[in-house]
Amino acid sequence: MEPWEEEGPEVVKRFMYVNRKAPYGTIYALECLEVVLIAAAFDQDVSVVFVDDGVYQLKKNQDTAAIGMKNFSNTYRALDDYDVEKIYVEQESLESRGLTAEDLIIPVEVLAGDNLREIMAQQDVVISS
Amino acid sequence: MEPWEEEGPEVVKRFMYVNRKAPYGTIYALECLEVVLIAAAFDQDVSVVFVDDGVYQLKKNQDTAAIGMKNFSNTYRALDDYDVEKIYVEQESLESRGLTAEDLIIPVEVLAGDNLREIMAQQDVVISS
Amino acid sequence: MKFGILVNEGPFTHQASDSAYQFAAAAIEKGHQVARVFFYNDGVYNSNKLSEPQTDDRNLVDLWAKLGKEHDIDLVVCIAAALRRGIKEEVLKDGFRISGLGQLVEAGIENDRLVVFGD
Amino acid sequence: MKFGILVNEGPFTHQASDSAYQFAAAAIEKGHQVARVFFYNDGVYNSNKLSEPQTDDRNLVDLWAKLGKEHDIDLVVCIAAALRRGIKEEVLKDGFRISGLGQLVEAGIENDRLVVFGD
Amino acid sequence: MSKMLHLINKSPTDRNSLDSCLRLAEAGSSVLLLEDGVYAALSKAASAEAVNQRMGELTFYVLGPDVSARGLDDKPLIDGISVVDYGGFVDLVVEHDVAQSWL
Amino acid sequence: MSKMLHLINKSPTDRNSLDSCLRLAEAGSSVLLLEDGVYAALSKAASAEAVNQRMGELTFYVLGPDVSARGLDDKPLIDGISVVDYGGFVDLVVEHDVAQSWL
Repeated sequence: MEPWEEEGPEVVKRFMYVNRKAPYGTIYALECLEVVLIAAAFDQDVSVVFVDDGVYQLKKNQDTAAIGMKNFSNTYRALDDYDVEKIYVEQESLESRGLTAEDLIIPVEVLAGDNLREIMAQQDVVISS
Repeated sequence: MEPWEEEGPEVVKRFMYVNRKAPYGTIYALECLEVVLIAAAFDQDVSVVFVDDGVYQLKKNQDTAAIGMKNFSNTYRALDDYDVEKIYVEQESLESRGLTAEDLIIPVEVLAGDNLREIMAQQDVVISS
Repeated sequence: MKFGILVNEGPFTHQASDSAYQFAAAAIEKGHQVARVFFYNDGVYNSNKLSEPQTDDRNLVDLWAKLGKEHDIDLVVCIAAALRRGIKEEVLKDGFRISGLGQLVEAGIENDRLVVFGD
Repeated sequence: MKFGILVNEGPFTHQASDSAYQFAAAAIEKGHQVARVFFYNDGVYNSNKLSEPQTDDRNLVDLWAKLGKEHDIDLVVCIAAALRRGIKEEVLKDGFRISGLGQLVEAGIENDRLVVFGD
Repeated sequence: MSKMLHLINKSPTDRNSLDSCLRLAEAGSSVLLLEDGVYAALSKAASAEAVNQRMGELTFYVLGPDVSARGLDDKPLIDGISVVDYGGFVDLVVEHDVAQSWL
Repeated sequence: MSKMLHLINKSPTDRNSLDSCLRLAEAGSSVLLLEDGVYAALSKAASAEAVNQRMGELTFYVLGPDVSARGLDDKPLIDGISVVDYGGFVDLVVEHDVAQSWL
């Protein structure tokens, strides 16, 4: 038996990355995005969720010049190039913040909490930051 | 003129240390206590306030053996030895957490928010952690 | 069962690293395997060998290193998070290694469970 | 006017150090004096000279050291907080000094204002 | 469907993580309160009503070592919450398919 | 009595610091929203009502650089909140006797 045969069939797991924090106030948004871009290189099922203040990460027109921090919001546009296509935003989180899908820097799937709940319950690995 | 005369009369400022965070989940409670013990050595007017989850810092009967962290709650008893006598706890914060003054490890002055508000407004330096 | 653990906060400031350590020790005690602990965000500070807590306090850097050595746990410090925070080979505690974020994804793929500890 | 500043968080993880830096720079720009910046809690990490952010990102360790040097700011790292977090002379950026908590109290006494930046 | 173990480590009076978890946790999953999350296990907590509302659908646990550390052994917990130690925490992770931390 | 400048750097939907400040800030003092605190300046924020209730007694400011960083320049702010830059932040600290950060 060859070594690779020992490994059996390739496992594909469902990975969900959950963002609940606003950008810039803390680094979690940026460092989660860095994980997702790496994760995209593995042949796994990747989804990214934005809920609560996490929805602020995707707000258009971020301009960080005056705070001296790096503006990483354009990097969300790279998710598509990396074939990360399951990007979910909770509708209630958007609405209660006075935002709509038009406010966001990338196209996303806006889901009611009840639907998001179902998708969350289908994951194999959930990474939050 | 001698050097010390240049300094004018000793300034006494009112310093208030504000604790709004629970113990152990984060280090802020412990590190604030370390500041207060040092501050007591300076001839200033020192007060310590516990509000919101900060009131949990003073809960009696803390036993950290099973979490492997240092139990620093007995150190609050040293405040009296250091002549830190203005220790204020907000009544509303206690009540909404189902606590009373009897639950606390040291005697404190329990104040209604309105009274605490006045005392806060009389400080020269407020240090929060 | 095989566990992966993600630690997102440094020692002392948040309880995350303490909880992760207690969890890992308990899992081993129960006969499970902790295959990898991945240190991300401020979690990279858990590998700083210069850390010197008060003598009556726990030393998480030592505790992780010892647990890792005794139970063959792969203690991985994220290179991207570590570089910006100034954690480099010269301060890295023996028993930890610095590597890429791919090691976190692998920990999720190869283990039965990944448990995240953070703020 | 003379300012003291307290920084309770490390670089990157929270915006506290960035805000404190921008505040200090603006105060100096307006002709005020920033007499001392005291680094406490995770704030001690702001003095780690090994910090190496990505090239297109700001380097707060360098920024603080430069501002301190140019405007004679006393950059004080708390020894108690630093020891447990592994910040010692061997990794201390030029321009910072390690000292006791009394320096924080003094900063409150001797300056017209003390402004706190944290989490 | 995966059986989820939700981990809450923040005080309900300081952060919104318990609220979000209670809103988004699927019926049949479990919630473990640990670290500062244990304050949500107190029957006098303002958040107790929200916990009770989902008590039938979700199974609640609280980490005993964190309860003791905070001096809460003499305070009544919400009826129906089970106390576990770190070994019990490990068992819960084993018995559920996925652990999700509400950070 | 000292004239206080209260600093709020946390999102009102994540933490309780704005609530506590609004409860304990003496009439006549000022509040500066900065960092993630700027989300509380949005007129659509759920916390806007609490801010408006004290609008007559307290003076509210928001840090413009933090508003722009978060892409909020196109969103309406609560009426009566003044936008300042870091220089304006410094001026506020000078004009008030004490700065209190609600951490």
